[in-house]
Amino acid sequence: GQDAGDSSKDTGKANSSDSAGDKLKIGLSVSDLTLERWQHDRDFFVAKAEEMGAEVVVQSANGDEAKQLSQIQNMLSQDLDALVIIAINSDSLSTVVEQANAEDVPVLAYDRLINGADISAYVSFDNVRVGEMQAEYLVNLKPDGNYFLMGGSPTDNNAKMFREGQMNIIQPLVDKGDITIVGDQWAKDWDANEALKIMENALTANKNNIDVVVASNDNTAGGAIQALEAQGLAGKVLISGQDADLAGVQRIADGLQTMTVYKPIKAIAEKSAEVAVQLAKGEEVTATDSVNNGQMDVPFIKLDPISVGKDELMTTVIEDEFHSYDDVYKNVPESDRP
Amino acid sequence: MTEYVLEMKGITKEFPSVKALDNVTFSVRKGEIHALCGENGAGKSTLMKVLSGVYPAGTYSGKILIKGKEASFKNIKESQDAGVAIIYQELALVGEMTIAENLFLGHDLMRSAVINWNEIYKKSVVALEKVGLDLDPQMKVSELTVGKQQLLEIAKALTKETDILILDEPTAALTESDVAVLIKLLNELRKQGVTCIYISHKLGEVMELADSVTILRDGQTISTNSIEYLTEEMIITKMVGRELTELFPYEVHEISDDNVLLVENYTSYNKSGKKVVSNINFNVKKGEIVGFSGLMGAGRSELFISLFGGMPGKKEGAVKLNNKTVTIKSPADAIKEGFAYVSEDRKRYGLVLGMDIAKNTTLIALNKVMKLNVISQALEVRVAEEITTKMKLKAPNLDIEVGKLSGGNQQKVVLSKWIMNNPKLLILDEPTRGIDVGAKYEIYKIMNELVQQGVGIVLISSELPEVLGMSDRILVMCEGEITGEFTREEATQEKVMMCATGGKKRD
Amino acid sequence: MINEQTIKKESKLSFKFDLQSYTLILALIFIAIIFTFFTGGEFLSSRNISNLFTQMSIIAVLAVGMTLVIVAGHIDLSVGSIVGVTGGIAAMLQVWQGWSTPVVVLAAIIIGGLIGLWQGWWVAYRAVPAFIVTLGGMLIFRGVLIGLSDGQTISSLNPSFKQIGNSYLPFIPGYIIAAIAVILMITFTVNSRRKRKEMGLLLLPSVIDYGKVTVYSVVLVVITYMLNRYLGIPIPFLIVVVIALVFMFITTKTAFGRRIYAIGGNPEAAALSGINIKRNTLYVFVSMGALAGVAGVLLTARLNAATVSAGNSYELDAIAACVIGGTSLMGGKGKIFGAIIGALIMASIDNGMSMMNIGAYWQYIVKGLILILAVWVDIISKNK
Amino acid sequence: MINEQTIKKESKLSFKFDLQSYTLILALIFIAIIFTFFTGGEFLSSRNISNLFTQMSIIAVLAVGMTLVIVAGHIDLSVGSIVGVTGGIAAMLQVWQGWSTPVVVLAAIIIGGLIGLWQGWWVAYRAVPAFIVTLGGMLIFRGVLIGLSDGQTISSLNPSFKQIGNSYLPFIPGYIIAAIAVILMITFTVNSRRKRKEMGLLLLPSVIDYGKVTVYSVVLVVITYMLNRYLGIPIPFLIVVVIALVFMFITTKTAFGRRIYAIGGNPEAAALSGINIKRNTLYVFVSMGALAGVAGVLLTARLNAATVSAGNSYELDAIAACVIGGTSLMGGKGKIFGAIIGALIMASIDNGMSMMNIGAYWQYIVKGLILILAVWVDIISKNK
Ligand SMILES: Nc1ncnc2c1ncn2[C@@H]1O[C@H](COP(=O)(O)OP(=O)(O)OP(=O)(O)O)[C@@H](O)[C@H]1O
Ligand SMILES: Nc1ncnc2c1ncn2[C@@H]1O[C@H](COP(=O)(O)OP(=O)(O)OP(=O)(O)O)[C@@H](O)[C@H]1O
Ligand SMILES: [Mg+2]
Ligand SMILES: [Mg+2]
Repeated sequence: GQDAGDSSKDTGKANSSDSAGDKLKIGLSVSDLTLERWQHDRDFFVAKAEEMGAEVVVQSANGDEAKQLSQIQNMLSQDLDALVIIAINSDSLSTVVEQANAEDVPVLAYDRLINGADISAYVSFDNVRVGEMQAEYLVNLKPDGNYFLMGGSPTDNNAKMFREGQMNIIQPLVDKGDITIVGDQWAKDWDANEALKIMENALTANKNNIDVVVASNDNTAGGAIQALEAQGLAGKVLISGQDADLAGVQRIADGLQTMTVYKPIKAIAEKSAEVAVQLAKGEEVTATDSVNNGQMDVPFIKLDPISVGKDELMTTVIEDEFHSYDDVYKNVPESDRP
Repeated sequence: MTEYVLEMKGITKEFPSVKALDNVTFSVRKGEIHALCGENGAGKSTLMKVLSGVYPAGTYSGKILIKGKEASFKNIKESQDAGVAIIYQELALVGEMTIAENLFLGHDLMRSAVINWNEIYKKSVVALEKVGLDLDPQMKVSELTVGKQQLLEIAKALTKETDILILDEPTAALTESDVAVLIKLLNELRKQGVTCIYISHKLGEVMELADSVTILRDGQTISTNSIEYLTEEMIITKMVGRELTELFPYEVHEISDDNVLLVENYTSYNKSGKKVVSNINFNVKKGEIVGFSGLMGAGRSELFISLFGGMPGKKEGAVKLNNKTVTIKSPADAIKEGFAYVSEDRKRYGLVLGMDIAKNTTLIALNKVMKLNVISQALEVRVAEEITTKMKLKAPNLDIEVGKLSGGNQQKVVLSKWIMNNPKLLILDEPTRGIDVGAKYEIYKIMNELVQQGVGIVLISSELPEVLGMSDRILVMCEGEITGEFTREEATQEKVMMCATGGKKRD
Repeated sequence: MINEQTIKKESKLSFKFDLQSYTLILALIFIAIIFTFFTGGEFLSSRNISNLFTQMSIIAVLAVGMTLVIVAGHIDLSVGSIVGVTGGIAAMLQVWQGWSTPVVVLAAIIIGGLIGLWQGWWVAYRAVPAFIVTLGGMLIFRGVLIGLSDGQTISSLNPSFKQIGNSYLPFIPGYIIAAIAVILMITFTVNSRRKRKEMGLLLLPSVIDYGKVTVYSVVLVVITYMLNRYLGIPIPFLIVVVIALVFMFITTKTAFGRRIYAIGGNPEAAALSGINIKRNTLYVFVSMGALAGVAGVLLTARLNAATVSAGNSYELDAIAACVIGGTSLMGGKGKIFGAIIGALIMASIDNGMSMMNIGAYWQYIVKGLILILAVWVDIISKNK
Repeated sequence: MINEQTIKKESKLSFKFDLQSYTLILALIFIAIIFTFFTGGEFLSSRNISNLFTQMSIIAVLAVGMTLVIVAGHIDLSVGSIVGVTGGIAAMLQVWQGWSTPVVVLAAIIIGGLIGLWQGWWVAYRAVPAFIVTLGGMLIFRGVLIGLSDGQTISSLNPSFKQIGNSYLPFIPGYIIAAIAVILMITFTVNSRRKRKEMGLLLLPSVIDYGKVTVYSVVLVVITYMLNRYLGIPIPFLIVVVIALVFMFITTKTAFGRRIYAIGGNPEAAALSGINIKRNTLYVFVSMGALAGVAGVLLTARLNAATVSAGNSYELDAIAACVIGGTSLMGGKGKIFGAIIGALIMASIDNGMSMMNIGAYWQYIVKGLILILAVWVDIISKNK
């Protein structure tokens, strides 16, 4: 059944009975498996889906949009019952999703919305919201002073969205005159060393007069913190992050980093797996919210990201077993641990 | 004295497409100068490369005995250590490095962990002196002329502990005076008991220097004789396998009164504004062969490259081609005017070595093999075959790379390329450099044929006999100026040398 | 005797020559067999072949231009950025300015050509090494793209634009084209044999000549059939075929093509042969730029969007395709056909591994190894 | 007469040579002035100079190795990945296995060397072009890093490890080293002049020789003073200086070094002179790998963490540094000192623009343009 001709309306089921046994086959296209964050997603997703009796095919595009498109094409030729996409770019996949639609493979947008095509559901944290949370956390602690913006990769669309969220919160305060933005730089490839150099230069240029660094993820925050540490400013300058990387969480435990945005990956991954299996079985998905992607109103299963500061470590990442207690407090003397 | 220092027995070496050596036997006595003669592609260089380990043991069959002991060199270093030093036909110098570094490249002094530069400089000065070069050892080799580089190669071989010195066409790029230096040097080495193997196409030198001569033809040993039993004619006959009655087939031919080229008050400068040639006046008539003689670096090549548009820099004076004043800014302009220039360095300036014969020959006259601006392969092959047959090119077929041809055949490809365009004026810059007598003869024949058709030819050559033997008129240059002009009848070696070294004579 | 020997040599030579392009095809077949085995036949399904040809198209277009650049003795590291910026500008012109598809496509190609002009000028007339000029260009044009697009993804192009990357030639025209191609091939061979005979040139045994034509025809028809079994011939692949044919013609049948080989083979000899090195080098870069423009259009059409990172590191894939296809980085040697096969091999590796659902890091490792091995095999087969 | 002419030529030569390295330094000064102006003097503050020297260190270490590779006529596109994988393994060994710092550092360098061995083997003994081998290596080693680290950032190394990238030489030893260097330079010059005179070799006018020493000494002392005004000489910079000196020595004073130049300058001539091209090429790649290991250690130490993307695209910066520093991509030409200055110029551009807080896209564009212009200026000055 590899040819285009066979488009019986009920492909979801038809396909599953075609393939060996009754196993449902779900394709998962991950934006970039070279990063720790997405590996967690994959592991939770696969575990849950398999528990629910589905087989999962996973592919990673390593951050290349055209590659993701090709890979999804390749997956579609493997008789899928449902397709889950963690898009690198919300806007660059409409063509292949249309292809999936044409073959009646339901598509679930995971973490990032896919614009301009029919998709069956969208499960996500909101990237703009992530940016807002970073800024909110910092602004609450320090509503005025010198802010330095450390963006992500200038060639990554998401970096742009985080910045948009951050500015939603910060801009009004800048307009009021409370906050001064003393610098705005982007770290190539989200590279920690780039962030380190940028931070060193920013500190030099501003004679260390920086109160807050709005960093978009933990990797760049880590680089920046090295620069702060060299000036004895680590822990004094507030700095945000995202992803709750082990390294980032450890820095929070050590008091070097102010906060990170933790996206309960287990929750989103398992929720997505559930929805994906539903879709694969041909069932309808219901959601309270919906979001328009330029083509249709997509059922939106919204999950909230969580701001994690020093005080929230125990109740979030550790409680969720996202990281172990011992790992997180590895560098903290026993006596100081909560 | 009579013992053999080197014996090569039954050497057979095959390349993918040719059997270069076929059961060659070659024996050299201690302390003699042993000349190795043969046409282009006879296998001389290959035999020497077998000896020096360029082709390691195992890639050929046969036995090599050095001082009676069997030797099987796995690489060049082993042969060096055994006392074999070789000066290759292709210059083996690194242009970007200094003279001293080149002299001691691969040498013991350079092998130690930390180089003793002082020692090297000291020895370099001595070695340079030996070959009559007065140069700073810290100069870059790329700034030297080919002739000086050749002398440097010889000096390089002399820095090593040597029992057997092989010289593969060392004089191809040398002028008479440098050849004299070399001959003196070799005579001295002979006295010191060094054995020399000497390869050259210049049979005069061979007769003067050698104690015995081995002749190769088509990869086979023809004979080995002591020099007493040989004459130049005999060597030639053995080399080519037939008799060659005359070396220079000059034919009296009709010279028209029309000038193909008229140069008046021509002065040219190089890129950095240095005067290269100054105040040049001469003409070339239709159907005339004009010889240009002079010492190395006299500026002959530069004059014609400049006229040909191949050199950037300011130019003054008038140039008339076919009675029409022309301004030539690039070789393309020159070619359009019917100007052809066969350069002295065919590998560097003449050929695209990785391209096949057919494509090389049609490179300039591509329009001849195009129909409606599209290259017709069939036409191309036919045209190329026509001209190469006329040139008596020896090649298995026309789609092999020219890089794989022997020197003489490469030169014929260059000639074919230019003649294909039906030039009105043909400049031949050292056209017979490194080419065997047979091929030389054929090139001279071609020259005759061309002048017969009314082409004007300029023959630049550092070999006086060639200039004297082939030219209707001879011009002599020295330090960028024309210092003498002779008719064929007037010219003698002595008169020309006088002018070439600066003693002016001009009517 | 000489003549006999000559003929013997000729046929030996031809066989050798063919052997070399055959190793490449053999390598491709070998890779195909392995992947077919590991994917339970899916790799060679009509549908996957269709995907494969679409997926190779962008790199193939770039590899064609890159072959010229490398043959001329240069390199172009900026093609990825040119793809990004031309594709981006195309999207901006259409989405923001509302220009029609043909105009936009033309604009992208012209802009690509202009970028090539700028780079070619530096290389040819200012003698700055192409490596540096295009390394600089890689940064500059990426910067321009980020600046122009403000980091945004520009999406939803007109359907007509989208179709450039996502539609198929219907069955009937597909078969017609294949038939015409087969007929042309046969006529051409018969003609050329006749002409060679007339001119008294060497002829290969008719078995070989006609055998070749038969094999090519069969391959052509099979591929057309396979593609038609799915949705037809993908338009991007058709574009590749057209571009490849045009550039094969240019490289083998025009003076410009011949000159590029001469320039790359020996620039000094080329200069003294009256070839205008600077101007021809400039043209090479212009054509590379224009082809990158085509690739940019294809990419934008395929994604139905232009992103700031589009085309990132495509230069390496394109260069790798050329080198796998037998182009020498020293200049002077290389074939368009080889580059296309090289691009196909690269795309097959990516495609096959993703069909096998191999882990991300294994994909890096395997691709790297295959790259080295493929070139190595090519080198051995040349030395044999 | 001849002798006089030679001397004239010689001194002209030296002047030309100096002019060329001076253009480079002039370019650096020019860049420094511009940035100083636009940053209100901050660019030349002690602190920023200290930052600058630290920031250049990783690329400088790579550029030293890359100079050898390019001089030998090759290229290494994998250095970024080697930096990533060696730095990553170092972090894993320390954080996961608890190995001590010296052992870990050694391990990283050895692994780098082994990687170099693998690549060098392919290039030297299997004759696969370095471009391909290292392009493959770039993928392979990145894949290995991702596989080993599982995509995680490995952080919090021992303080002793961290200090490699983040500490400073105290004031007193700094001045002592500077003083020793000045004394050595003077002794060396006096000695060499004496020896040359003894041997009757050409001598430059003493004004030039001693003038040079004076200028170098002053620069050295001023830099030491500036760095000491801040926190002292940064350890990464010290490492760069040591490595640069070692490799300057290797390239100019050892047989191995000179052979590399011969191999790159004219491989046939080198082979005919009995130089073992294969073995020396292998060594070149081993040293490049080991240096990339050093750079990996430096990067991990500076970040106090190892990430999967570490070292991404450093190869281009390293190559650019070499080429700006006058190394010819054709092989045979290049100086370690030039590469260091090249790395400093690259770092200055990045540093200055980020100090000026220029927008991301302008940074790409300006960096690209400066790259082209720098090399162009170098080319003009050589032709003069
Ligand atoms: N590397 C090679 N590969 C293939 N054929 C070769 C190679 N080297 C030499 N030959 C062939 O071997 C034969 C002998 O060549 P060789 O260079 O020894 O001739 P030679 O006597 O030195 O000629 P010349 O006088 O031109 O230097 C020629 O036919 C030549 O084409
Ligand atoms: N590569 C070079 N670098 C420096 N000077 C050169 C170079 N080539 C030639 N020259 C100089 O240019 C002048 C003219 O050389 P040219 O080659 O025209 O002489 P020629 O009469 O043709 O001698 P030859 O017999 O060597 O061909 C000489 O002074 C020579 O030293
Ligand atoms: Mg020879
Ligand atoms: Mg000359």
